[in-house]
Amino acid sequence: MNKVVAGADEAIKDITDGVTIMLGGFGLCGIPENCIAALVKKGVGNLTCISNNAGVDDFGIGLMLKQKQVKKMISSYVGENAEFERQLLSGELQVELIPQGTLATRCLATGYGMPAIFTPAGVGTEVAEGKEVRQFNGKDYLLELAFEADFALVKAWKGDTQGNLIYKETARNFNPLMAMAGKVTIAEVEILVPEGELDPDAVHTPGIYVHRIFQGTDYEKRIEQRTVRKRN
Amino acid sequence: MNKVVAGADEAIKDITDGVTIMLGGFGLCGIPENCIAALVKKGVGNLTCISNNAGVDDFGIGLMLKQKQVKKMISSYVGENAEFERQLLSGELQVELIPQGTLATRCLATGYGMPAIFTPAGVGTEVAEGKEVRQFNGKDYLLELAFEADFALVKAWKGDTQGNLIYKETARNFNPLMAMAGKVTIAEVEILVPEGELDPDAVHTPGIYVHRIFQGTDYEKRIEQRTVRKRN
Amino acid sequence: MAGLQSIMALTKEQIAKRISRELKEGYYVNLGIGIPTLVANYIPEDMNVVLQSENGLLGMGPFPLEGDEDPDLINAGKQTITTVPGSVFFDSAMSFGMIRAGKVDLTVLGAMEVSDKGDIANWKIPGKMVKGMGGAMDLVASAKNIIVAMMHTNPKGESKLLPACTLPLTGAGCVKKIVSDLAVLDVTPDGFKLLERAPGVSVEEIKAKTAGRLIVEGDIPEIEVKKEVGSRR
Amino acid sequence: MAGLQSIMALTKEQIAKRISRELKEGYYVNLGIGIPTLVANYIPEDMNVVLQSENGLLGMGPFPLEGDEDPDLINAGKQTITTVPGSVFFDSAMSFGMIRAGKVDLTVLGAMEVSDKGDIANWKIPGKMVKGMGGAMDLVASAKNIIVAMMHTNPKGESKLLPACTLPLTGAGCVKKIVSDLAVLDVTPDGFKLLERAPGVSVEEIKAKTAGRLIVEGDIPEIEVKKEVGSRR
Repeated sequence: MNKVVAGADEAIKDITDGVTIMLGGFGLCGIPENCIAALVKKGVGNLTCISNNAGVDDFGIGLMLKQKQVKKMISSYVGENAEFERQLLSGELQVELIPQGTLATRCLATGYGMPAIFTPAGVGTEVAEGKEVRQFNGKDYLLELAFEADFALVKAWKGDTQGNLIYKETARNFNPLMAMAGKVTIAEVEILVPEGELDPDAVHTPGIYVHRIFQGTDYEKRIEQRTVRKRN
Repeated sequence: MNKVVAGADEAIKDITDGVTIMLGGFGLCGIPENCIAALVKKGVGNLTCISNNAGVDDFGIGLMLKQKQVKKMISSYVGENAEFERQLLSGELQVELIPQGTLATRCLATGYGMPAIFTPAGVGTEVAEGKEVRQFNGKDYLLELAFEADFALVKAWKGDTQGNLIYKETARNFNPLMAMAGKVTIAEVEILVPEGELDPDAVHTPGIYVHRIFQGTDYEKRIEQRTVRKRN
Repeated sequence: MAGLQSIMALTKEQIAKRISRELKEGYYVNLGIGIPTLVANYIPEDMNVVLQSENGLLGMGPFPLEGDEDPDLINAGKQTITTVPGSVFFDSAMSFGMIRAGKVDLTVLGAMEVSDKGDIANWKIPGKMVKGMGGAMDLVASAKNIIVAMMHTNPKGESKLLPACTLPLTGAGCVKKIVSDLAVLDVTPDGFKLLERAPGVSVEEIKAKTAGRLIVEGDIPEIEVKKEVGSRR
Repeated sequence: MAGLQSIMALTKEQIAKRISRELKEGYYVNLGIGIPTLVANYIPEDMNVVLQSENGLLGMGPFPLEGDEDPDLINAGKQTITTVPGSVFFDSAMSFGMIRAGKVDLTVLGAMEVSDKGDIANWKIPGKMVKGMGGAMDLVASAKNIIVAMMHTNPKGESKLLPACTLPLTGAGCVKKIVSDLAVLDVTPDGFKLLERAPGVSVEEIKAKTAGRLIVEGDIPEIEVKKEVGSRR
């Protein structure tokens, strides 16, 4: 079961105009840098992107926005990015904002074969508009549907040739959820190992969810908010 | 944050007659042996037990059945146990059988604060009787409610003083799901370590879900179906 | 009926071997208890197939060597097993999650009855002690591709391929293919479609032993049983 | 209104310090961006409190020492952080799962407006660029205990404690307590109940600056600010 492809260009070769893509990461942490670079190079457009954030002006999904490859963003928090704001205000870009936990759980629902979930997030707010509200044990919940995504692009720390993945620290975030939710899931990893080298108890994403895997290169792993304590 | 208690007797001291208990494990694999022994010793009765299986005559939940401590079993597969069958046929014991995936997912729902889930398991069968059927994308699903359980008793391989847990191999099974689903969750572990000794990326159950933890003793870890290949 | 009793029916091993020919490179497969388990013995050596065990394992290996049994490592039949390189463990919610999400390519399981609409009954006999459905209802409700391995008739010689199941259902309209001791059949909107017959078993015998709607079109080839498929177990 | 302007209002640090007195041994706490983040600086040294960061961490430690920043280790505000002994990472579904399941004992967050029914608005100003709700809607809809840290009035001097929010809601009927620069108030079925006032701030000033229903019963003690609470950060 060898799912290894040569690199990002090969991994994304069937991503075409107009498809829906999930991209893992929170802020710039744990984003699929290599896949994004390949999409920018390929110039594929009219994309719907499901991602918690939309990058910054010169990194992450911001690079795709700069090239106007994105038709619609489905996110929980955006706009750390001037070009994003410009396109949004000019009407070039559509944005659908959904609560972060709803975003995560709708990915989980897809990966777990559940067509919809109930969440209290957004009850009594504009997020609830047009949605079914249902009460359980005296509390109101919104019915939220599982996502459909043609491709999921995720970034892991380690992976094996079968597509088993292990994430590092908070770079895990949405990655394992989106890995489960793509019709085709593409994983880029910092360290690719032969099958049998990962601890079977420590794998976060079983390879059954992953269709292609490659060892990424030149990770920048940019820090968005560098906060430190002074050394004495 | 020290959740360590001295042992099983102390851990279960507030489990009283008539409560609902979840017990982790699949077959005899990964069952909370020490907690079961303490419940048998304490003699608490009239219990509702949620557990995938009901043990064998002289081990696991079978020990509690022998003492007639169980009023009702909620399980997916039972009866590997003559005393169980006798009590069931005599009407002493109630049994509710539910599909294994439904059992697992209803635990997940509780732990994830989702009041209900949709699953196709059981559609068109007697399991669907009295349940809401709902169609999504042309496929029928049953609405199944999250569990409510007063206590969850789980067994992990390693745990730390904060209640973070790591399971071993297929002894994981229902344990992390039930750990999330108990109003009070009690974990017994083979190896108890100080906080900071578990790999934060490798923990399966975050301690926030666990209320008490103790190092178990004298694990028998009985094998239900010993199947082997001959050595040459 | 006795006059039609075939002595050439497939053995359980031959049923399993025939089912193994439905495997494809890269498949993730869930094998039920009984004949389905035997399919693992006939996976071609050069084919990559990963076995799922619904208690929480991808990459099930053969039984352990004597003395190597590990009580923490069992399959859904509660048998001691081993792992293979690339194996991974997970909890039961993720296990049934991947099943419901259609990530398992093929599910093979046994049945007491199958209807010509693809309904399956394999968990409960009224009046007998009911042990439970385990994961069977989840599997049949979710799998994209379900093959049933079964005897064509019960010990009394009565057909188990029926117009409608008499036993409580495990799932409705889900079986895609049946490999019995007598035949290979697809379940189609018009009923069971006979594809292959066991060597020496006549179409007439299959007709006589199939109570549900049966479609027979053209020549029905014999199931190939002689060729030894390479085993890796 | 200027005549009532207090010069004794609490600083942001003092608001955070006052909120830290709501912490209890063994609490799991989620701190929002802004003033709430400062609460971490005032956790008593001998108290075990675990900080949750909703991007996927329990056990958030202080900012790293210069040069120790780890790009894979950030909090929900995207700041570089550290872990503490016992920290554990998880994915965002589990993170919001434990939030929805009520496992987080206390959530502290900022607000633009709070109504006397406990409604909160803190994510959107019509006509301005909307950045999104992030995890705020999940947190306010699920937390058992929500304390809002906020200024009592906006820069124009208008009350932010209202009979009804004018801005789009983040959540309805969820806020339990408010610690502002002027006062500590519970949200009750009958409106804001004044519990404490900032040193030197009169009940009259608080009344004047609270547009929603305000309950004042008996003597209102001053918020204790002088005592230095031990910090572990």
